[in-house]
Amino acid sequence: MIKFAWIIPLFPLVAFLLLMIGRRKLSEGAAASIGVAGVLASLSLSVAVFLERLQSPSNYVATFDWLRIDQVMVTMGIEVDALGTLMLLVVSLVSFLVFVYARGYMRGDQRFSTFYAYLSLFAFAMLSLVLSPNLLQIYLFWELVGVGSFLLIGFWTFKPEAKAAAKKAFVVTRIGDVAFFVAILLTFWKVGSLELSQVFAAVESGQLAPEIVTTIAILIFIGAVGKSGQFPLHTWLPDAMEGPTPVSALIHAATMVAAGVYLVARTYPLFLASPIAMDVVAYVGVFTAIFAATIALVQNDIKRVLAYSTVSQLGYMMFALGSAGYVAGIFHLTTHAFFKALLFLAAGAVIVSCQRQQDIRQMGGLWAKNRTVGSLFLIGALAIAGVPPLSGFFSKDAILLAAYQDGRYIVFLVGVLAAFLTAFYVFRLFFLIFGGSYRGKEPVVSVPKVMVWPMIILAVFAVATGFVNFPTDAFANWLVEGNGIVAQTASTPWWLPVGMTILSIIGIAMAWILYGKRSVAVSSFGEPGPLPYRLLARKYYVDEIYDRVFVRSLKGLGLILQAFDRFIIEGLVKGIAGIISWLGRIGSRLQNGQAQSYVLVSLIGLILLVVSFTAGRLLK
Amino acid sequence: METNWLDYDWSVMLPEATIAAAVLLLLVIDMLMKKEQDRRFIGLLSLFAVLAAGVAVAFGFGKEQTLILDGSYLVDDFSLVFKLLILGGTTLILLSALSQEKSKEIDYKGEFYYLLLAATLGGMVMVSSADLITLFVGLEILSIASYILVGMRKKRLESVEAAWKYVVMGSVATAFILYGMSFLYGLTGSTNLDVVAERIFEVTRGGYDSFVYLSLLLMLVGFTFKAASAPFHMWAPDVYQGAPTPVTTFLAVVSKTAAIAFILRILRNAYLPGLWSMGEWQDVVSKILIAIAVASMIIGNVVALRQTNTKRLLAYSSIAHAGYLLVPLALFASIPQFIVGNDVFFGSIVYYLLAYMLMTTGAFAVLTIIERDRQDTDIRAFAGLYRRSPWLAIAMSIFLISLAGIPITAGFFGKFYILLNAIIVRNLWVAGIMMVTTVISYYYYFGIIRQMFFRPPTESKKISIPLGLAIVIVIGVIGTIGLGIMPKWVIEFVEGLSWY
Amino acid sequence: MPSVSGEFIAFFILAVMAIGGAVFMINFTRVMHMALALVFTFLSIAGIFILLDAEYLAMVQILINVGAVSVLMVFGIMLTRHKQEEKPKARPLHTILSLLGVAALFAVMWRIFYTTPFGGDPADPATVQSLGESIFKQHVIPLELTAVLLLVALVGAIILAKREESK
Amino acid sequence: MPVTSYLVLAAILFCIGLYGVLTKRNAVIVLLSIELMLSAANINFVAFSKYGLYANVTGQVFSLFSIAVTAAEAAVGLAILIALYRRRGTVEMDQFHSLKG
Repeated sequence: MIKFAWIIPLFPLVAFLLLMIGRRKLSEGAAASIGVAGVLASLSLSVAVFLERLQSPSNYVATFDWLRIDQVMVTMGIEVDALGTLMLLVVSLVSFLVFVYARGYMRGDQRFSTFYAYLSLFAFAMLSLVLSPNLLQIYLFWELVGVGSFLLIGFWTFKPEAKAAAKKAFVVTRIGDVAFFVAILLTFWKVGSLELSQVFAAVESGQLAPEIVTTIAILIFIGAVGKSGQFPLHTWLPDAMEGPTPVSALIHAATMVAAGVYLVARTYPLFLASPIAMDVVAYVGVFTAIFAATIALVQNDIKRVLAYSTVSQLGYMMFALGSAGYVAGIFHLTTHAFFKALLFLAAGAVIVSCQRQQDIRQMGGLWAKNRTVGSLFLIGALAIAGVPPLSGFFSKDAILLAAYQDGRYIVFLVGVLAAFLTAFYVFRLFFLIFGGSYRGKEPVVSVPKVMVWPMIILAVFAVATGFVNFPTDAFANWLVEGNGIVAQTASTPWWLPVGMTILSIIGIAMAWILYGKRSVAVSSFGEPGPLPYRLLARKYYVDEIYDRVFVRSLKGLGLILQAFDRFIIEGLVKGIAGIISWLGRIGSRLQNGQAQSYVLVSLIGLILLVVSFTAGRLLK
Repeated sequence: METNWLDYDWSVMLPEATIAAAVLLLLVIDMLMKKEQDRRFIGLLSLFAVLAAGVAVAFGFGKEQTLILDGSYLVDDFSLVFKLLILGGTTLILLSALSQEKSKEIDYKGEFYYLLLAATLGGMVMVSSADLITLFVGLEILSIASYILVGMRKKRLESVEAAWKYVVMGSVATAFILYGMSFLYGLTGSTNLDVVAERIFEVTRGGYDSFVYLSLLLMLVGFTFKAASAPFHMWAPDVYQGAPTPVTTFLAVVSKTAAIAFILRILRNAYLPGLWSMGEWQDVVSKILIAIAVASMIIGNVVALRQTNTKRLLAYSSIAHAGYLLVPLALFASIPQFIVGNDVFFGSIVYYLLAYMLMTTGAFAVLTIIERDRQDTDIRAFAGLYRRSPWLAIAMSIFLISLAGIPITAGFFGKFYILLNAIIVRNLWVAGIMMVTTVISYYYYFGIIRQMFFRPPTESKKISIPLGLAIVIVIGVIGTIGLGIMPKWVIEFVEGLSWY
Repeated sequence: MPSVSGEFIAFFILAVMAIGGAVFMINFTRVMHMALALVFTFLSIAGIFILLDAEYLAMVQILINVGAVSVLMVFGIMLTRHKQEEKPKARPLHTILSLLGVAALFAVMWRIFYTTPFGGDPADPATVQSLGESIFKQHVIPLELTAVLLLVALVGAIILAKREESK
Repeated sequence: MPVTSYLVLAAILFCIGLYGVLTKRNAVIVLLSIELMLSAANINFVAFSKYGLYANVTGQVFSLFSIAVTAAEAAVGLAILIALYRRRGTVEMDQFHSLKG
């Protein structure tokens, strides 16, 4: 079967073409069937490839010559290795479930078929990306994935925010893409090849100077930073939530944003060869993890909370990779894909049932009204909070362990703190949505069945995937077999899982005290209004301490960081754009319509050329 | 003993002879016809002539290099490739013009076709000559025919004004070229490029290098005018906007191709051999060309950000593309074994020109349809195109994506290839500027895409797409995507040719 | 070398006439006067050609540049509003930059001409016969092309300048 | 009689022509100034054909071609100017600025 792996991406491509051609004529059911059939075929084949790869741990490579550039042959083709197989499985599985879910979520949309067409295009690009054997091909599909994301974020063209978000996503990720492209060019220059295997061989043989390796690795990492929404290029990801929720679940939680992590993992030998690059990855990752987790505390839009959470979790994966935790990073990528997709789909169900309301201040009390969605959301929340024995617990543990064993104690401690915050903000979300009483104006409606069962499947995976690497290290061994990366299989110190579990529970408990029991401020965040110090204030003195000392300060930090995010980071981007547009204005002013001025500019240009380049020769 | 001029192999001039005969024939037919008669067949005849000339050119490949009359006419692989490009571009323009018969875009139908053919003839002569006099005459045929073409829609002020600006600045450029050529002649006593090259070597050693540079710089001013690159680029936006759209396409595609070939021919055949061996080329000429290229990239892309008229926007884009095209030209002699590396550099120029031709004619064809429909070339005219005609919007997006250099299109690969050139010669900062300006360009190309996809249409009437334009768009799309996926065919073909 | 020879005197007079015509062209205020001043310059250039043993070219110069082009331009002036005078210029920056640019260009050329003077003996005067042989043998292709070019220009000028009939 | 004198004369005429192109407001005079620039190039050709490093007749041939070609160019330029005058009603250079930006 592995020989036919190249067919996997083609199913969604065919679906895309069919959907584009029949866009106007297809009914919703037919369009959804075509889209779902495409990814289902990919999923089946991916499973088959995965099973075969489990038995025969050798990579399969098939390429054909594409182009010769100055004696160097550039090829195109596929390479099926352990990481690729895993990604194939994750991407096609989540895609399949989201495709099914979207049948219900997008019901009644005017451009229903187009939506499926874009989703299929994205699936094609993403599946092709994980099969690419060389940097150029990765780059090509990397861009195509970005195009898919762009189209889908801006899918609701009637929303000005969606249009702005699509544009922003495109521009911001482009910064990363350019860095990645420079890395490719640099690699080509220094190695003379774009094949990953040859690049790795060159690194291993010491053909590349250490600083070159570092430069290439960091440039690749900047590309990953753009795609994976790491600081400081994360700003597009929360805005991208303007897209339809299935898109957020598939692209901006499970697959595309993980492509950055995938890229770092795919080029891991480059990073291993450069301690500086590893440091950069680790510190950027852990900073993003804590930074985004803090901001998530003060968000009021259900999807934005999850978006910042995604940024934070991707930061986890990055710092795992930076701490030599190759397996831990990939492991978390896998588990996160499932539980975050679950959370997003559940959030989508909540949004549907609240009649497209996304503000959590307008929700509440939904547990009673829709227990199924509530329990599914709870599973996702428990998984991300790291409660055993759900999948998130194992993968997060593995990450923290990697940081600890790598001797990165600061990273480790910050990671622990971020884990605590994660438990806190996700349960804040949970309690505000499902606890208390309903605060919205619109009546709550029911959720279509077709949206529920994909969530159930995801919930099963969110619960169970942790056990692929526990109690044995089967997953780790399989993943690294034959690719020369050492998996850490040292035994876990007993205090780590225990401590983490306790910390998660404290976080959940605090969220319950503050938001579940409704004992403190019911008023919204970001508006520090007068608190209802009633009689209760005395009674819950402890809560007040918590609130004042701990939560307030964290919230304050969150607000400060949010402001930093909005004004400094975005301001920088705006400043550069301003300078460029100012230059454009000057150029435009010079173009005053007067032919004589144009000739004068040319004459001055000639004089400048003479003076700057030939003065020494002409006027000796 | 001197060869009698009848002894030369005149058959190699068949393509030019075909076009020239067509010009004369159509001119006579047009004059004899009555005013109200249908002139569509003139367009068909000219299309036929161009295709016949193209076939004749294609048969020329693989033969020995032929030289007539001391280089006043030269047929080698270089000229054949560029002639194919010129004829291909003309074919696409004729196809788009043919379907405009009924519109008022062109008031004088018969004249349009034979003037276009005459301009094409000028371009072909330019690329197929190794003699300054022939080069000059070819250049002037192209220029004068273009001046007239630009001004043909004389009922409209902007058309005539554009023609006026074009003729004034074009004549100044001609004066500079001619003045530069006079010094070149004075130094070498010959107009034959091979002789010139030999003697430049001698006179540069003999202490006349300042005259060599003077001639080069004066000519460069003229060259940059023809190629619409800095510092003599400022005519382009005004003229592109004012000219009838098929003529704009001609200026952007065919005229630029001929100009690039012209620059290549003179620099490489006349100056390079003399200056290279003394290191002067790398020290001076290469740097001047890089400065021109960099300035064009920056000016074109930055000022384009402010444009709201699609034709002006594409004009600035074409200035930027001229900059990209000059990069391999500037760098190709910078490596020690430049003769070996040459084919890579020529490959990238020819590939880029081909990609540029396909995507630009395609984009202008879509623009023509929009212009017919809305009587407007502002980018607002594209609003909601996706709703009204999705395929047209998708085709336009492909062209724009390719112009912006995003994969998987010919434009991306062309830029990638040029970047590799820059990297092969270790010129990283040129590569850097190229990348940065490319990123800036995304913004304005996406401005049009945003209009098409994200803005509501102002009217819901279906857009009719005439057959000729549809063919051009389909060719453009297939070419842009096909070359992006399979650049190998073109590149291997081009690199397989003998460039000396 | 610069002993006062006949050629030098003739050159000096012609050069002064040519430059003088050109300078007057710049300084006159009436358009028609400018055109006539330039005709004077073209005539002097024809004289320079004679001095350079290019009698045939001198004749061509008189026939075409003086006889045809200048007359054409005079017609052009008559057809448009010819009584116009140059108004005082309202673009000081443009004028100053133009002057500076042109002066810089001239300075560069001046410098080059005098630092590396051309040596060599004068060639034998070219006869009309050798001119004809060169044109009709070696440069027959550009000659034919020039015919096409003139035709194109002729037709183009007619198309552009003819009055469109009112509908 | 060195060639330098001729070159300087040509350079002066070229520069005056260029200055005329840059500053004269009447469009016909601009065309004439361009003719002056082209004539300066012709002086160069003819001077080099007598006094150049490799003097020969080709310079005269080139200048013959250039005279013919530039005359045609001037005719077309004037035709365009007449057409423009019909539209715009003036021949002042700085009035032709409807295309800009």
